This record gives sequence, C-alpha cells and structure tokens, in this order.
Amino acid sequence: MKLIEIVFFFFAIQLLSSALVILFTRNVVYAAIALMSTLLGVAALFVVAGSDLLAVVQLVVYVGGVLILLLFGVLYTYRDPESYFEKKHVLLSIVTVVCIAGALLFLLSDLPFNYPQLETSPHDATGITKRTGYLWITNNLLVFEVVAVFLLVVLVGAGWIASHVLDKSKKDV
Amino acid sequence: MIPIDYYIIVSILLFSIGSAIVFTRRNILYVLMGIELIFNAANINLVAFGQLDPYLNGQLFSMLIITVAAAESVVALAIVIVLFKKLNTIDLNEITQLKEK
Amino acid sequence: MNILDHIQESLQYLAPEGMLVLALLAVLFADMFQATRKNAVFATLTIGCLLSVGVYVGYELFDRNSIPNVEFMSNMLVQNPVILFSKLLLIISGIIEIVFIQVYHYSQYLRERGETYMLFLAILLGCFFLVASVNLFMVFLSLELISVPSYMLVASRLDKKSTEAGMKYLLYGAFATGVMLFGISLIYGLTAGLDLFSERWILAFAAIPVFSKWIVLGLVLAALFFKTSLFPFHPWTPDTYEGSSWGVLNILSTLPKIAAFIFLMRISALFEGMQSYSILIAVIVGFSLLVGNFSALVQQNVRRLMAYSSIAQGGFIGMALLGGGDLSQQSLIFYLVTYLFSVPVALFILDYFEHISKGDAVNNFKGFGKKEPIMSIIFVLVMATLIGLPPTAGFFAKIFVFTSVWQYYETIQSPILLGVICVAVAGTVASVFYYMKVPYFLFFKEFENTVILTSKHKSSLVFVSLTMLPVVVLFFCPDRLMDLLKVIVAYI
Amino acid sequence: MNGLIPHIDVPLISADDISVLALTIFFMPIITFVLLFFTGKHILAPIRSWLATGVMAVMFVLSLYLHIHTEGEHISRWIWFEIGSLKFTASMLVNNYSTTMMVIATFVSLMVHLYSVEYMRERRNHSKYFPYLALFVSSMLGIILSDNLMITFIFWELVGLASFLLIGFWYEKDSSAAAAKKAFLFNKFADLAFVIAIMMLFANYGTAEISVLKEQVSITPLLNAGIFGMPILIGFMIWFATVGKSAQFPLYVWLPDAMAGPTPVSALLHAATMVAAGVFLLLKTSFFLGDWVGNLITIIGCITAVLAALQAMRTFDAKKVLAFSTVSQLGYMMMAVGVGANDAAFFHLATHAFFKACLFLSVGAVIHSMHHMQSHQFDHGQYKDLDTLDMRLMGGFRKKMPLTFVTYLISYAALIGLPFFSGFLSKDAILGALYDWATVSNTWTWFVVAAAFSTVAITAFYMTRQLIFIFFGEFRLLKTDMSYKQYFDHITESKWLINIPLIALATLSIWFFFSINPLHAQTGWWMKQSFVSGEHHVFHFFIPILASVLSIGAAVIAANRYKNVTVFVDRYVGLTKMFAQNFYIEKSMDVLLIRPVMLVAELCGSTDRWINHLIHGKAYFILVLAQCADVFDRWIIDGSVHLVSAIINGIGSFFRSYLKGNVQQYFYFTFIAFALILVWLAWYL
Repeated sequence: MKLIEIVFFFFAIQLLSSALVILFTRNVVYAAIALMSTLLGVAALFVVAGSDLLAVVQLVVYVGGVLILLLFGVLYTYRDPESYFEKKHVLLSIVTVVCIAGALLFLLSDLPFNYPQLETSPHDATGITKRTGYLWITNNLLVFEVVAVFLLVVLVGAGWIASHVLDKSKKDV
Repeated sequence: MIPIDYYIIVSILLFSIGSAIVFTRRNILYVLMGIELIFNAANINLVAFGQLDPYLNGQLFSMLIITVAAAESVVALAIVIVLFKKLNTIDLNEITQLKEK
Repeated sequence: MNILDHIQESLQYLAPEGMLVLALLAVLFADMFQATRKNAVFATLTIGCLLSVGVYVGYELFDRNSIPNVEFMSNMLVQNPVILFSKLLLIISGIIEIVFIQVYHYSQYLRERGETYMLFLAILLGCFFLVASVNLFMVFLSLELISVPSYMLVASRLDKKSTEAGMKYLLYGAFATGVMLFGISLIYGLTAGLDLFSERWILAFAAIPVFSKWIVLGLVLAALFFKTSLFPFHPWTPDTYEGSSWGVLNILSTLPKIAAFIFLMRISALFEGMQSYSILIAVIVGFSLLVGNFSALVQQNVRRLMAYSSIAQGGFIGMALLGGGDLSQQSLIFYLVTYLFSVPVALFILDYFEHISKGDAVNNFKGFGKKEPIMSIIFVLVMATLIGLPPTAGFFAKIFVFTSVWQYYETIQSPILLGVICVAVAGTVASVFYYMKVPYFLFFKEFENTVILTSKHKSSLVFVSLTMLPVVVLFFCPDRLMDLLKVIVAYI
Repeated sequence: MNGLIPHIDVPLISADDISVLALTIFFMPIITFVLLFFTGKHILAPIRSWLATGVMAVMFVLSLYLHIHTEGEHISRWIWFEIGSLKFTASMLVNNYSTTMMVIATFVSLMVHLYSVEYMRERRNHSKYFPYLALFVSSMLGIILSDNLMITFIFWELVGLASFLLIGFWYEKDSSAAAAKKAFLFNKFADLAFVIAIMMLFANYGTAEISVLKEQVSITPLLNAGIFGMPILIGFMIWFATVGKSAQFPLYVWLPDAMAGPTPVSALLHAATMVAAGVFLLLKTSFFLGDWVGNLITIIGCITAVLAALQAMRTFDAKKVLAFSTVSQLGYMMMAVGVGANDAAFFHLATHAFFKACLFLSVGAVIHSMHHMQSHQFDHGQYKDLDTLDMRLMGGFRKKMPLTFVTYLISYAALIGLPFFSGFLSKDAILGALYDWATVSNTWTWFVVAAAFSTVAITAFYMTRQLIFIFFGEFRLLKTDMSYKQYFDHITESKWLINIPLIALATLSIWFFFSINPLHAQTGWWMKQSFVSGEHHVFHFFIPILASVLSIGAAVIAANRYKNVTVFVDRYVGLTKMFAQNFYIEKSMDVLLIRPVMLVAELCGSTDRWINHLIHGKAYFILVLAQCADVFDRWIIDGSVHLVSAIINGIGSFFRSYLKGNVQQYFYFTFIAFALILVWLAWYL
C-alpha cells in the first residue's frame, strides 16, 4: 500500500468517524467540533485529490465562517442536551444510514463512470490555482458575477431578518 | 492516484450519515450540520471526478457549492435566532403550529 | 475566437439581467439614503425597471433581425424566442406582484421595506437565469438565487407563524438542494460535463444504462420538483402557505413555478422520446394530482386549500411535460399564461376576505357575496378558471393539456399514461367541489360576521378586474395566442 | 392536434333572411338581460317587469311569423375560431322543428312573464328576477337553434346556470339554496357525459356539426358499427347527458327539490322548457341512437315513469306532486324516443308544455292566496309558521276561485288523458307506438307496455287526489287554527294578470288545437307536419279506450278514497315509506358516489395513517407468523421477529405524524416516497 493510500484511508476514517460523532453525540458543542473535524478531513481529501486551493477555500469559508456562525447559534440557543435526546433515534439513525448507504452503494456499484481522463495530470500545485483564477474570470465569469449579486442579496436579507432580534424597540408579535 | 471508487464510497457514506442527521436529530442546528455534510459529500464527488478535467469544472463547482452553502447557513442562522426568540425553542418536535388539523 | 471577445459579444444579450441588477442596486441605495420609508420610491424604481425590461424583451422577441438561437457566455445561457417569451411572462407576473403589494392595504410591512423589492428582484433575476440556462452551473446557481430570497421573504413577517414557515421551507429546500447536488455530482461523473444541452453531453448521457439514468435524473430534478411543489416534494407547501403573507405567497406560487416549468419543458424537449423520463414524470404528476386534488377536498382553511390547489395545478401543468411534442409545449405555455393571471387574483381576493373576516377558515366567509358582490363574482370567475370552466381561458388550457397527453397516449399506449389521464379527470371533478366551496359560502350562507366592512377598495377592484381581463379575453381568442406559441416553440 | 382530430371539410354557409330573423329573436333576451341586470334597482319595478314582458311578447309574435314563413331547412354556418389549421365552426339550423319549439318556448315564457308581473310584485329581491328569466330564455333559444353540439353544450351549461340562479332565487331559505346546489351538481354530473360525447365526436368525425354528422353516420350505418361501436357509444353518452337535464332515473331526484324556487319559475323551467331540452336534443341527434341504446332508453324511461308516479301518490307538497308528474311524463317521452316514435315524443312534449304550465300556474295561484293569508296575519301582529305548499292544509278553493278551478280542471283532464283534451291525443300516440314496438319485439317488452298503461292509472289517481285535496271539501287549515277564518272568507279570484295566462294555457290544452278529430291524432295537422322523422303507428282502436277506462276508473277510486278526507296525515307504512324516501336513490348515491370520493380524500389527507396501519398490519402479520413458528422453533425465530417488528414499529412511530408539523417527518415521507417511486420504476422498466 502506497503512502498516499494510507493518508487517504486515515483521513477518510477520520472524517467518517467525526460525522458519526455528530450523528450520535448529545452535546451540540461536541457536534460542532466534530463538524470541524469532518470538514478538515474533507479538506485533506481535496489535497489528496490534487486541489489544494479548494482545501484552502474549504478551511477559510467553512471552518472560518460557517462553523463560527454555527457555534454562535449553538451558544445563543443552548439548552439542556438531554432534552433533545430520545433513545429510539439511535436505532433509527443506524437503520437510516445502513439503508441509504446500502441502496446507493448497490445502485452505483457498477456504473460506468466516464469522468474526464487525461493521460497525465495536467497541472501542478501552483498551476491549478492560476488556472482556477483564469477560468473564473473567463469561462465562468457569469457565475462569478452572479454569485456576487447573490451574496449581496443574502447579506442584506439576513441582516434585515436578524436585525429584528437586535432591535429592542419592537415588541414581540 | 487513488482509485475513484474510494472517493465515491466515502462520499456515499458521508451522504448517508448527513441524511441520517437531517432525518433524526431534533435540534435545528444538527439538521443544518447534516445538510452541510450532504453538500460536502457532493463536493468530494465533484473534486474526485474533476481531478483530470482540463476545464476544472468539478473544482469550480465545488467552490460554488461552498460559497452558496455558506450563504445558506447565514440565512438559516438568522432565521434560527428569530425563531428562538419567538418560540424559545429550536426543537423541531416542538415547532409544529403549522400542521394538518 | 478569443474568450474575451466572446464575453464582450455576449454582453448584449445580458441587458435585461443587467437592468435588473441595476434596479436592485438602485433600490439598495435608495433604501440606504432615505430617511422616511413611507413613499413609493422603491415601487416606482422596480416597476420602471420591469417595464423597460419588458419593452426591451418584447422588442427583441418581435425583432425580425435578431438571431433566433444563440448560446453565449461560454455556453452558460441561451437566447431564443421561447426564452424571450417566458421572460416576458415573468415580467408580467412580476408587475402584477408589485402592484399586488402596492394596492393592498394590509401588506404594509412588505410595501415599505426596500429589502422586499431587493429580494423580489433577486428572485426575478434567478428566474431569468433559470429559463435561459443550458449549464448545470447556472441551473444550480439560479435555483439558489430563487430559493434563498424566498426563504427570507417567507420569514419576513417575523412573527411566530411566519418564522416557523420560513424555517421549515429553508430546511426542506436545503435538503432538496443537497439531494440535487449529489445528483449533479454523479451526472458530472457519468458524463464528464455540466453543459446539459450540448451534443456531446446528450450522447454521453444516452450511453448510460437505463437503470441508473433515471435515478441520477431523479436526483437532479429533485430541486425542480421542490420548486414546483410536485409529489413527493410537496409537504412544505401547505405549511408555508399557512404561515406566510399573501403577498409573498403570490410571488412564491407564480415566478418560480413559471421558470421551473419552462426549464422542465426544455429538458423534456431534450429527452423527447426517452421513455424512462416520461414515465418518471408521469408517475410524479399523477401522484401530485392525486394528493393535491384529494387533500384539498377536506380542507377548511383557505390557505391550505390554496396550497393543495397549487400542488394540483402543478400536476395539471406537469401533464403537458409528458408529450414532448409541439402541442404539449404550446399547451404548457398557454396554461402558464392563464395560471399567472388567475392565481394572483385568487390570492388577492382571499387576502381581502381574510382581512375583513379576521380568519382564514372558509366558515368565516359566510354571506360575503351580498356585501362584496363584484369581488365575489370575480372570485367565482377565477375559480372557474382554475377548474377549467367555459367562460374563461382555463377551459382551453385544460383542453389543450388533456389533448396533448391523450395524443401521446395514443402513440405509446402506456397504461401509466392512461392512469394519469384518469387521475386528472377525477381530479378535475374533485376540484369542482373544493374550488366551489368558497363561492358556496360566499353566496349561500347567511352573513353573520359582525365586523364592519371597509368599502374603500376601488383600486383593489380595478386591480382585480384588470388582472382577470386577459383570462376572459383569451377565452374568446385562444387561437391568437396558440398561433404565436406555435411559431415560438419551433425554436426550442 | 392535427393527428388527433380527423380532418373534415365543413362548408361555410352565410345566413339568409330567415336565419337573420331567428338570430334577432335569439339576441333580444340577451339585450334585455344586459339592460336589466346592470341597471338593477335604478329603474322602477313595473317598468322593469313590463319591459321584459313586452320584449317577450314581441319575440313570441316574431317566432310565430318565423314559424309560418319557414319552409325547408335554413342552415347558416360560420367559423368560430381556428387553432392552427383546425377550424371550429358554429352554426344555426332553422326548420319546422326548431321554429315549433321556439313558438312553444316563447309562448310559455310570455305567459309566465305575465303571471310573474303580478306574482313577484310583493316579493323581495325582485330586481334580478326578470334578467335571470331573460338569460334563461336566451340560452334555451340557443339550444333550440344551434346546429353544433359544442355551441349546444355552452347553452346547455348556461341553461343550467340560469336554472341554478332561479331555483336558488330565494337563497336565504336553506332549502332553496340546497335545492339549487343539488340541481347544479346532478346536472354537472350528467354533463360530463356530454363533454365526453363531444370529445368522441371530434376524435372520430372531426366536427360537432349535427347536420354534417347526420350525413357521416348515414354513410356508415350503425349496424356495421358493432355493439360498442363509436356512434352507438356517442348516442349513449348524449342520452346520459339528457338523463340529468330531463330528469331520468336515477338522476331525477333533483327535480322535485327544485320546486323550491318561485312557482312561475317552476312552471317555466321544470315543466315546459328546460327539462324538455333534453328530449329535444335527443330527438335532434336521434340518428345516433342505435342498437341497444334505444331499448335502454325505453327501459329507463319506463322505470322513471312508474317510480315518479308512485312517489307522487304519497307526496303532500302541492308543487312536488306536479314535479313528480313531470318526471313521469318525461319518462313517457323518453319511452317514445327509445322505440323510435319521435313524432309522438315531440307531440307529447308540446302538449305537456301547455297543460303542465297551466297546472303549475293554477296551483301557484292557490299558493299565492295562501301566502296572502299568511302575510295578512303577519300584518295583524301574529306570525305563524305555515307550510303554504302543504295540500293537506288546503281545500274548498273551488268556490273561492272558480276560474282557477276550471283551468286546473281542464289541464288536469289533459294530463290524465281524458278524451277531448290534448293529453289524450299525445298519450295515445305514445301508447300506440309502444304497443306496435312490443308486437315485433321480445316478450319482455310487454312488461314495458303494461307498466306504461298502469302509469296512466296511477297518474289519474294522484292527480285526482290533488284535485280533491286542493279544491274540494272544506278548508282544512281551519281545523288546526281557526284564526285563519276571517282571511279565508276574503279570498277571491286572482287578478287578471294571473288569470289571462291561465285561460290561454287552458285553452291550448283542448284537442282542436292539435287535431280536428278529437279521438285520433294521426289525421291531425300536427302529426302530418312530421317535424322529426319517425315511424307512424297504426291506429289501434282499443288503446285509447283502454287508457280512458283505466284513468277514469283510477280517478273514481281516488275520488272515493279521498272524498271524505278529514284526517290530517297519511301514514307512511311499508312500501309507501320507500316512496317517501325517494326510493333510497339519494342514499344509494351517497353510498356509491360521494362516500368513495370522500374516502379517497381521507386516504390522501392522512397518508401517514394508512402507511402506519400497513406497517402495523405487517408487524402483526409477522408476529402471528412468529407464533406459528414458535411451535417449531421458539428460540431462533422469536428474536429476529421481535427485532423486525421493533424496527417497523419504530419507523411507524415516525410516520404517525406526517404533515403533523414536524419537518423531519416530511423528509422521511419525501425520501421514502421517492425511493419507492424509483424502485417501482426500476421494476416496471
């Protein structure tokens, strides 16, 4: 077994077990930390797959942004973890995981995946970053611009909704 | 190079765990985390398939997904906070005013 | 050709979207810099923008010199008469919605916030992109551009019910998006491309074994079914309808539906003759008709009733996706035209009645027929449109849809299609009962409400009757529209 | 669409003078409707009513003129709209048949208008009455004139709408609103068949033009079509559409209830014209009725005639008795249509229109005076709930209202078929046709003939009963409440506006308007005109004699039975209870039609419950299985079965609240439903 495969398996097991922690833990803070671990594992898989830039984006946006937001939400809404817990959920979770995973594995096991295959990897580590940037502002320029509009709208809208909580002058309906 | 099937297996497992979280955990924040996991499963697939794509469609798409997922969770958090203020709970079993009578 | 030149050349086709973005920014600045909110700056800006976009799009549509079918922005979007026409529909629908918010007294909190108009423009922008997109990048992005502002609009009343509705809608929508993304990733793996409508992609897709073809397709279509609230992605509909305000519902039930159905129609044209696709759609449409029509029968609450009715209407429109021929496409657009005019009127009048009776149960509307005769008669007319009864264009819309499905059935003789037709006929019969429930209460029950009715609603009456007018006019000359559509759908 | 609808060249024909005149007559009530509907309460009531009546009089005169001057057929046809290359045409046919029907319709309408001027004077909500009547008349004329089944369908629906508005005219009354709704729904149910018929026509012939279809069908005779051939099925569907409108078994239950509207409306809609529209249409499209459909029509008509007549025997509502009798007579007409005696059916339709309208209006005059009593008492400070329609409370009006009595008596004689009255002639024609049909058919057809003859007797019985209840004896209301005495003494003959229509209609119920020979109609001018082609039967001498003997005998029996009626209530015993319950038709419809629909609705509304039940059922099944298996191997199977049932119960408990507000259950629902669809598709493909 090559080193890269060992690395792959290590991170795969790490991310899946962290995901299972989210599934089974009662404490939502642990879950948030496990989510971070999962996202880091995914970032590592990205590196293994040769897209370092994406791993960095994953770290910056997810771990730096989404996770912090989630933690804020966790702290704001914290309540006794036991109150969310029911025993039957454990069994049900296992059943759901097994069913979905089994079904998908069965269905996708013999699909003729036809992904782009070149003889050799066309880009090295710096090349991929450069090429990503180039593609974003040429072929996918429209997507890039529309995402900008989208983010602006989300910013304003989320601000509008969240400002209601901060505005003490309004009384509750 | 890692065989592509490994990635697919990991992503399927991640997808099913994420779905299970979405289906069974009653706390809205857990559900949001589960949705993030589902998005990440798709990302793993895209990146794995796109390793050799000269147009890098897979990578670009997963970057798009990361951005959109972040935006979506921002909105979700905003609504969660208002909801918590109004109903004083984020337990999905208790948020059931709207239902079939 | 150099990529930069290509982009520069593409910009001319992006003028409508550009104008929408400009209007969005203008509304944002106006919102920032004005002290008092009680004026009509936002609405004026938005409607002005919509009108100018409408004129531009109309000019492009009827301009003989324009190129009929062109892909631009490195095969992200496409421009052809069908798309221009559907953009025109979206513009009309958008104008109706803005006027809806303006006319109605009780949607004040929506009317006076700049954010409403921003989110609305973002949804419209998303719809514009969705109808024109030929690439999964744009499909996904435009769906998000429709969905996320919708979540915020639903939650925007910020009371208990509306935040709950927004939360449920968001969770459900995010889940559907996740499923769709997983499907997209598989499609990417299977066909090595995201450019849906290219020759290469179609060939690659055709090579996939039939069994996995529709599983992947089903996953991708999940988000579109969610937007059009088709079975089994419908459960959010009743709750969201119950929780949010009518002005928002109006946006939710017209714009995204029109865009998503036009997109589904283009996809169907792509897969014309692929039996597994049409059977999948047939099953989903059949169940939607069943669930929508028969669940609506037992509803006492008008909001939930309209929700199930929208599921059922989605089913009826979806029937036009089955055939895939010219007639199906014509009838789908025809149905959408009647739909976009009639649904806002129905919602507006229900909104009006709900506010004067202080409750959304059908029981509260007893005897309003005498107090509000014109409103009630127009309401009966709208319900007739939705059922598909003669004095309105809904009649022809239904006839065309049924004819197209029957035609398809005669060619492939599939029992599933026959089942769909039977369910649709049964559903039409059932729909008579639930659509006529409200008029029944309006006209045949004694008035027992103690609330004093407001009579200052001339603008409402004008709005309602003007919006209803095209539906009645279309009944008398459906051939004009059908002839126009016949020319247009040739370009799909 | 071009592939679906066969192409057919339909020649366009421009309108000639006669057609233009017919169109003018058709548009007159529409103008009246628009004028009166939108001016509403702004013009005075007398002006409004006299305007409508005046227009109607002009229409009657014009129709008469049209009838006299019409010879042969005048078709005019023009394009309605086009879809692609497909042309939808609209057309109009003026011939003897339609002009006769126009004269009948406008005449009865004119009489009803005159009557209504007086009758509606003091009634509330008057302002919409005449516009609705005008709407009704115009749509009726539309059915009569149109030569295209699609156009006919539009007017068919409009007639339904107008009758809905008029039956529910006093919509404050619950019974009135319910009756209107009932009439509407029953008619709509039958109208579905009409839609199907039109679709089938387009699919097979590519047009709905009746005259074109007639040629098409004659090219390919019905005999070649097979038992379930297309033209025969189309005929069946058209007949089923008329089952609703012409109140045939089992959909006739709406008609008696529809008497909740104003009495003149009942006379116009449910006696003279609207219910006749079905028979009229069926006669017009009779070339479709082949093979078994004719027999079916006859049998159903026979059942209708007998059942309705039986019910009329036990009804106390004065108007409902007449309503049931209308249903019964419609059954006669349908029998005649079924055996191919089209002329006889149309003849009976015409005579029935006059004498039934007269009966209704006479009874209406009595009810009018009962109303007066009630309102007088109300004016004197007392309000008593009085059922003014109950025959048991009437009696002795013979002396108070002699003119009304005479008109009633004439039309009564016409209905039960006494010689020298119009009903005698037309009934004889139908019975003779039935007899001829039976002689050449199987044995079972004699049952139909026997039923038809016995219905003659039953008709005489219940009409005599009503005659005695209303006009003879003493005023029975006084037995319960003497306070009405002073008002009863003041009852006099009605105003002349009410009397003129009565006299006119009663006059038309006498034989010489239809045939000079009072005993035999075959030689009369009416039957000679031969409006619709049909077989003429040979005159059998014994038929009129037998019918007269039967009806006179039954009348005598009834007169004896009810001569000294002082008892107030007829008891419902045994069989008669069944009559009073409408033969349980409504109940069975409830069970057969409404319940299943509601059941499906319930099922869909609570998917969770049945999935849950399913899962529970499965769990129980497995448990039972486990018990059986226990005998063999308690230890191995038991554990696994418990595990399975626990899992199933666990999932079931999540399903319990689908659409109960928890969004996660929605996820489950979506996921499982989607997975099931995909799996099923995999299996299917």
